[in-house]
Amino acid sequence: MKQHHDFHVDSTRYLDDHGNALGDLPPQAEDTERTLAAYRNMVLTRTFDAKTIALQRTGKCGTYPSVLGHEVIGTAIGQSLAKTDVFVPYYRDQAVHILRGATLLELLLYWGGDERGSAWKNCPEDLPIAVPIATQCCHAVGVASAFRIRGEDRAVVCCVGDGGTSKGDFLESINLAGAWHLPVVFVVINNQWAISTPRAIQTGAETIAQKAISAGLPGHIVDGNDYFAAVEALDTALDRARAGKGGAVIEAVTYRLGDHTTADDATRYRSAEELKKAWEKDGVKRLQNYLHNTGFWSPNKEKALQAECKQTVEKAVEVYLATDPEPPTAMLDFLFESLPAALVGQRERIAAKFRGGASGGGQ
Amino acid sequence: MKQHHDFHVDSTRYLDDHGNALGDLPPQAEDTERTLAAYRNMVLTRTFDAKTIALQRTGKCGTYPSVLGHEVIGTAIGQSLAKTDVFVPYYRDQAVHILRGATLLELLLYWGGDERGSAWKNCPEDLPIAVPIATQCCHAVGVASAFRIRGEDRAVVCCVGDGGTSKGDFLESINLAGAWHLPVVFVVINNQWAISTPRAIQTGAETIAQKAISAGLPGHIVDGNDYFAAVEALDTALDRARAGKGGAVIEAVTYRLGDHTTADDATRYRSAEELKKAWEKDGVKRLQNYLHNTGFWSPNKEKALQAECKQTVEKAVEVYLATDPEPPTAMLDFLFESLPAALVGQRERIAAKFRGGASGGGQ
Amino acid sequence: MSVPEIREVTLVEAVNMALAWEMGQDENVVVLGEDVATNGGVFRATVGLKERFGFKRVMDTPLAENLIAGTAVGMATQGLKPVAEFQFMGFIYAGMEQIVSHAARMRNRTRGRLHCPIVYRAPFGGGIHAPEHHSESTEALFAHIPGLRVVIPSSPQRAYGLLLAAIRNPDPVVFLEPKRIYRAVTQSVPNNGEALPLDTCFTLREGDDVTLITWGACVQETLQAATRLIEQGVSSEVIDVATVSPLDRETLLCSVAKTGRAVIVHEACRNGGVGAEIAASIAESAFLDLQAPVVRVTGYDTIMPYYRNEQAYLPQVSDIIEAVEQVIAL
Amino acid sequence: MSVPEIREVTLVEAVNMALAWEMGQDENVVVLGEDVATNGGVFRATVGLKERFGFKRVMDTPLAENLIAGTAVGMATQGLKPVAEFQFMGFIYAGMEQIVSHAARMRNRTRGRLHCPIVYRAPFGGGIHAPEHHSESTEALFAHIPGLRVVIPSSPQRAYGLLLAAIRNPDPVVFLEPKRIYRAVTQSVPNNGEALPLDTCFTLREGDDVTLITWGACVQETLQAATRLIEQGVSSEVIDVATVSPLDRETLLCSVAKTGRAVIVHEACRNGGVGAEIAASIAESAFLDLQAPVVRVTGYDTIMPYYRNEQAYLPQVSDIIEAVEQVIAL
Ligand SMILES: Cc1ncc(C[n+]2csc(CCOP(=O)(O)OP(=O)(O)O)c2C)c(N)n1
Ligand SMILES: Cc1ncc(C[n+]2csc(CCOP(=O)(O)OP(=O)(O)O)c2C)c(N)n1
Ligand SMILES: [Mg+2]
Ligand SMILES: [Mg+2]
Repeated sequence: MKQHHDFHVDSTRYLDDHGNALGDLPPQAEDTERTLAAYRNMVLTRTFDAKTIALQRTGKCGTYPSVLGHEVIGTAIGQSLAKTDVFVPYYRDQAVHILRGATLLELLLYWGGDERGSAWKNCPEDLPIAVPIATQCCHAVGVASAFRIRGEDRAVVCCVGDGGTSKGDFLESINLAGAWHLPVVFVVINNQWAISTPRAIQTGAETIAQKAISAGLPGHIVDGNDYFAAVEALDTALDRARAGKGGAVIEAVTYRLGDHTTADDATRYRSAEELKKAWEKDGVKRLQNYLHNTGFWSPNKEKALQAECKQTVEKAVEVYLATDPEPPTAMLDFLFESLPAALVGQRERIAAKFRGGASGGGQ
Repeated sequence: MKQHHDFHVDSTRYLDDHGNALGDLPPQAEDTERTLAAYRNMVLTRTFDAKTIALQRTGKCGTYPSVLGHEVIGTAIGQSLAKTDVFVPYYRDQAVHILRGATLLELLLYWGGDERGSAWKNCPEDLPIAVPIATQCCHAVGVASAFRIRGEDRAVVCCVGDGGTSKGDFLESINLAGAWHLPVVFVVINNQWAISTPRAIQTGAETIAQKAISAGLPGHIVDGNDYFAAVEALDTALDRARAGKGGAVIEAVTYRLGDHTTADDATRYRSAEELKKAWEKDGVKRLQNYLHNTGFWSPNKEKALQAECKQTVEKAVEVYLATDPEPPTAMLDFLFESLPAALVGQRERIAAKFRGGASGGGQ
Repeated sequence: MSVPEIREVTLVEAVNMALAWEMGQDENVVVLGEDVATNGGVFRATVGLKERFGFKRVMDTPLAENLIAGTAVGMATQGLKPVAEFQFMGFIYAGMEQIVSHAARMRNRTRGRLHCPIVYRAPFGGGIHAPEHHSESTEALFAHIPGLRVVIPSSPQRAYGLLLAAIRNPDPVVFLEPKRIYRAVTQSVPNNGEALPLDTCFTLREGDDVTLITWGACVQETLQAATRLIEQGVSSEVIDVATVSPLDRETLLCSVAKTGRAVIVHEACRNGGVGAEIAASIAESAFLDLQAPVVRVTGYDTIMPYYRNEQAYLPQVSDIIEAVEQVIAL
Repeated sequence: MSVPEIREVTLVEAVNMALAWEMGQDENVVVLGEDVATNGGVFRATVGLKERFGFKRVMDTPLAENLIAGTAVGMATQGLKPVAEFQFMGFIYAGMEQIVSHAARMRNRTRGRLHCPIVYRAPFGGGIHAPEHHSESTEALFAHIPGLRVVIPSSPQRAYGLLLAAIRNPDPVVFLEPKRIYRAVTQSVPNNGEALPLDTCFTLREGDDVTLITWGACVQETLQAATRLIEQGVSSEVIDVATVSPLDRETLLCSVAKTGRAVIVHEACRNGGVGAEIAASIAESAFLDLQAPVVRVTGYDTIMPYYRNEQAYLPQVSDIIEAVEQVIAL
């Protein structure tokens, strides 16, 4: 006696590589203002990214992970999230942070090696950047649990890379989201690479979205360079989540157009042709084309936007470069709510040393 | 533009609760000798189990996890595994260990608090009992990797509980099995409970087998109390694995008929009715009925088998009870291949102390 | 539900009492872990909480320690005060990354924007005839991690008062409960919600000749040794460190300044145990006070044997007496 | 492929050389980790190995440290000798359960039937301007675990010889590579397959007045301090502990018996660091030899600051000199 249990995931795409509609667009496409704001955020993010890489190259910033190729999905996430929702990032979510209200200065400070870069005055409930891969997924279900416990109609978006989906944290967390029916949407930014490890080596699964099935969650694939596919999927999943209908996993298929970080050289492990093909699918250009074709954009508008974004970034960089590091004593000031007696002597030593003009040093 | 990706798992059953065939039986059913040997192993396991619980109750054994309800699937695993395959157990696999060649004495020593209980002379490559849940899954893919690296046509079976499928180790390991195309079959013993936590709280997934989909592996469900469904699934999956066709996940649906361990009292969290219903599906009785109905069994044979098993167990218990504990110095003798200089003094202290007649003590 | 003012309770009952008290006072306190709700915990530490505070605040989790540890972090950033149980300390390692890399760092990382008022509870230590991995006492691992507090009660009263303090503390606390003495003794514990301080050792007995420094289940043997030593004319000061990190060196140094001798007793392996830090601190700061080297009485540097031989590993009263005799002889 | 007999190499190149040598000699040696094959490791430690020994023996794994740690255990039980890389020590915690509960215990648990000849490699320590979690030096966590060896090379020669020894050792070794000095200096290393012992400290410089005890990247600053101290008329013996666990107390005690003074230098937090064990051991066993307390020069008990302030955390040459002046003054 045999029985079948069937499952599926679906994938969505609205725009072709040139920004032409492949058929009917979702209702989101009617909100031109939102679409224009999205495009602006993509360009700002890309401008910020290029500048930060340049800063790193000249020794003015630490190791930095380029967001090139993630601007569209990141912008869609930032727009779909309500102010009262919580965002749980990984480390390549610049496009989202900007929309959430983290300042460019804060982002520069963070990657420039200054803890104040995570103090985020304007999005105080968002989780900080998570460096240990996939660990943030557990935080996301924790935040979502808090919403459920308190009966709040808020939701969480958690980002994770394709590489991150191999780590227990992601798999355990989607399972909890399914078991507890939590208002959390996991967005897997499948950019085809985890440093030098291609998607095919990461998992034998045909899609990453199907990992949702293991948790009893719905899984969707969207073209992560297709703004309309992305916002539709996000809006839908977040509305469901806020309405108490549970979580989801969205696989956003895109490509990491830059090196993994400024410490990486991607030419070692991937071909120029592959990269070239990926650029043909660039979602920022695609949306620009779409706006052009639909009459909402022009070369002049583009020029003005580029200039505005450049200026915004330059201003932030100026302040960043003029910001002194924290006093070394800060390393003990945020460890606990108040300094334990056991550490008072250590703080005094640091204070005395740096008053004395030392440039470094332990105890 | 929408696209669908479809997945499924299937479930198999051959015998009804009373041991009657529900339709055609698989070829395995023709091997009566094998079936009779299976039944014998189930009875021996059950006899051993009852005796060990009795020993624990009288202070002659440590905390012990009853195998009641796992005899059928365990026996199927033990039979399907070739001598040259490797078994990677969790802690409720007595039925498998016995077929692999671990002696009853060894099993008693293990649960009686003696490390020699894992020295397994007859199945020297099998992994020892794993207490930390699901951790053994990573070992299983490691063993399977060794087979693949050396090009051997051997396979691995790894057991894990339904509770264990929530832990990253399981999910990460099935993913590796899929990614690396490893010869490893994961058998999830879904006995409906993880101590007091029911299956429904463990995961929102409709089946556990569907977790295989997240790894790109085939997933099967078998009635774990149906010997024929179990051996067929195991034989098939192991043959595939040995032939280099990759791994699988088998969910064996059964029920934990006893308390979680001798330290547990299941009446605190589950109903007498539920337990009663589960007994109606008991696979040992079911196979006995089948053998009866097909003319291969009789009350006399049953009586003889019971007596034989009882004697076998009693003999092992006798030796167990007469076995002195290891000398305390043994606690340092197997830590490293040879005792590091740093530990020589500690070993001397232990030796001197216990020569001096101490009954305990640190350094 | 009326709670008697003073109850005669065991250590594990005191844990339960403190949990119930604080959950009653502060709706942000939630409990999560394996088998903590319906079953009330495998040691019954959380018994009755689900019935009283409901499933929303007392949560049976899927079986995944990493998830438990990390979910608590997420909850904490939302202002909840999660008390997360690891069923045994031997299973805490899967949660290590979340504890070390997140719970302990969230406040520092965000410059105070988010913080983690989490209590990670775990029964710890050996001697209960359980299988492998059920006897861990690796408190030293957590004591070495900045941003964590490590607290170990050794009596019902301290279990009650320290757990209340741990829950109220705005930073993460690893709270290790010596399961060997979960039910060893009872004590009168007023159920009044009074917390104990998290930054001082407890001097259990005053004395002049030697300072005995210990924590956890070993407090029992150490007190017994002190009693027996009196018969030999040796007066011991017995200190329960209790808050193993950050460490109250003051109390320890004051005592050693008086006695001139120290013996440290712990169940964990000697090499790199918390005793090493205490011995190093005393030897450094009380160099001129010391009349004898600081001696450690500990488990051996090996894996705790299964139960047939576990007593051969655990420090005994006679080991402590022997060590004291040794330092007194100098 | 012809290998020059003696090469002038950096520490990380010496690691690569040792891996290549041993893989060439012993087909059971396999390498696994994130980005170790095609990319040759993010620090290039495994560069060229895949090309030379093939994908079957040099494996890019999915991104999961727990899996890497545990897969190595399974491989090891089959007679392979896995060298598993954690990309940074800050990401080793997810693998903690497998390392502590399995790799370190398999031999003991099976009474010698199975064992785990695994090397867990990880770049460790701060000072390279990397983001959070890339500066960990928590060697103390592993040093406290019985059944593990913890080995830390501090020069190209010792990297080569100790890594060969670690791979050949039939038990698990946590092999921590000080990435701050991965490329700081070059040294002539004969590529002759000669291993160094895993159970002795290395005396890098002999001296009479004080013993400077250190390991890892801090060996650099300690040697510099020793050179400067000569100018002040202080002769230092410098010992690279290298095999942090099991610890060669003999060499340390012999040296202190001679000098009467010890300063321990490490980058990790002071509280519960390996320095605590060494200080405690010396203070106990060399009580009568010591003319001054054993002093520790270490990082602070906090999270390593991000890079703008990382130097404010790291022990400097001046800190070591100051500590020596302090103990000499006594
Ligand atoms: C737990 C952990 N292991 C390893 C690393 C080192 N590391 C940083 S990014 C990365 C690859 C991540 O790939 P993916 O998840 O696909 O995200 P992407 O960088 O492609 O956006 C690795 C291995 C880390 N940060 N954390
Ligand atoms: C990592 C870990 N966490 C917790 C435990 C305690 N524990 C022992 S058995 C068990 C439940 C396991 O349930 P399941 O996997 O379904 O196996 P079953 O006991 O039902 O056969 C738990 C939580 C453990 N042994 N290991
Ligand atoms: Mg990626
Ligand atoms: Mg179960």
